[in-house]
Amino acid sequence: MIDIQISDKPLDISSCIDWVMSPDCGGIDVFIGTVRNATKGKEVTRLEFEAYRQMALNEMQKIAEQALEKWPVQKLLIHHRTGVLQVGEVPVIIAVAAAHRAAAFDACRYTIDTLKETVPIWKREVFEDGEVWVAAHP
Amino acid sequence: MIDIQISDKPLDISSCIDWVMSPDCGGIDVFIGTVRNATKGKEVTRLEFEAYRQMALNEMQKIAEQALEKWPVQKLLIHHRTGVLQVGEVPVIIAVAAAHRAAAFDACRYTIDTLKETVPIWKREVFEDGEVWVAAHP
Amino acid sequence: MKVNVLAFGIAKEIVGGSTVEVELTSDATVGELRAELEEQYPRLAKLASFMIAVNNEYAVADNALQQRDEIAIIPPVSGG
Amino acid sequence: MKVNVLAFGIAKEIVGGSTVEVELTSDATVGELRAELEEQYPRLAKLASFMIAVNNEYAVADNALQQRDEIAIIPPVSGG
Repeated sequence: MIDIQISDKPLDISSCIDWVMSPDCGGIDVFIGTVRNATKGKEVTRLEFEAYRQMALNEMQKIAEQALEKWPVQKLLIHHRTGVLQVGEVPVIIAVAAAHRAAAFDACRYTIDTLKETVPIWKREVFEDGEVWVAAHP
Repeated sequence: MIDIQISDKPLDISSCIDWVMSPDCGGIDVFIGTVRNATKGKEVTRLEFEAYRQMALNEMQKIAEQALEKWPVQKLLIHHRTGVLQVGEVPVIIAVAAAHRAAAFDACRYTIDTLKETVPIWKREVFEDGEVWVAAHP
Repeated sequence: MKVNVLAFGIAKEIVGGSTVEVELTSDATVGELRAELEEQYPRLAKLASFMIAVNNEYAVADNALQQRDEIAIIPPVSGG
Repeated sequence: MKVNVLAFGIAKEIVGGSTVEVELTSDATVGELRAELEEQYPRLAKLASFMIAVNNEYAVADNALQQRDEIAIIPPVSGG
């Protein structure tokens, strides 16, 4: 089972974990991205996330389906936040439940690694003295 | 920072995640063990966990310290439950926060893998028609 | 033909809006669109990379474009 | 000397209690304790493995034992 969401409201970690928990699973791996207070030593004021919404949902669905093909995983959830986030807030939650932990770890890590490469979502870091679209320039 | 606990009360996933979250971390990996309803196709009624308490705390502390030496990780938490657990309950939570996700994943996986090899805690699976200490026999 | 191209992230700033109209030949490909965009907006060529998506899928240079396609400029992604 | 040995998990069932008293020579090692335990409780030798812990640390066969040490039989662990 797969649950993919993009939301401009705060993500709810507990309800994500509740969704993946099931009596035939023994291991759950959860990745939670959080907004750091600094990048390369420079203080971050806030982050802004923009998504190409329908394509981003499609690409996340593809990643989830690939993960379910590659590993024996029962449930995989991806929730991504958009809009303005303050330091400490959560842009992304990935939760994976499997009968055995190795599959949960592998699938969770694959999902976040691939999401960061292919899903059309963009992050702008805002500093005291300016802002930058992350990864835009070489 | 390290937080190690053994408790005979239900573990609180949210408070574990809250404890590791910090503004200088960008990635949190959480492993949650849950009691499966079956082992090798046989229905499990409940699990019972017994710990050699002080030694188990010491061994978990060692693992956490090793993980903090091996990877750039800010916070690592291990909470382990003892006593009688029903299907779906949580015997173990490991939560790791790091500036970057790779370290969080590596340290979390190392911690659960090593915990299962070295920490003196024992699990008895109870079935309809008997019970077995897991891993006791070849 | 004229196509409307969606722009996101830094591409929105470079083209000066969330869509940009581009004039192409009627049998134009994704590669020709890229070339046209880079000519009109040289800052696009200075990005680490950019992709074109057609109907919500990443497209390659050979892909033909139709006027009614949903076309988008995808600058380097940075979600998660 | 007589030492009290803690037993956990399946070892508790094998020795019939959470501690067992074992009579050893005064300069006995962990290896000698293991041999004595296996002789008195042959089911211990049939486990996948078992370790001896001394003062909350895994011990090896050469380690000498003192009467006041906290000694424990550690059958195969299965936490997590």
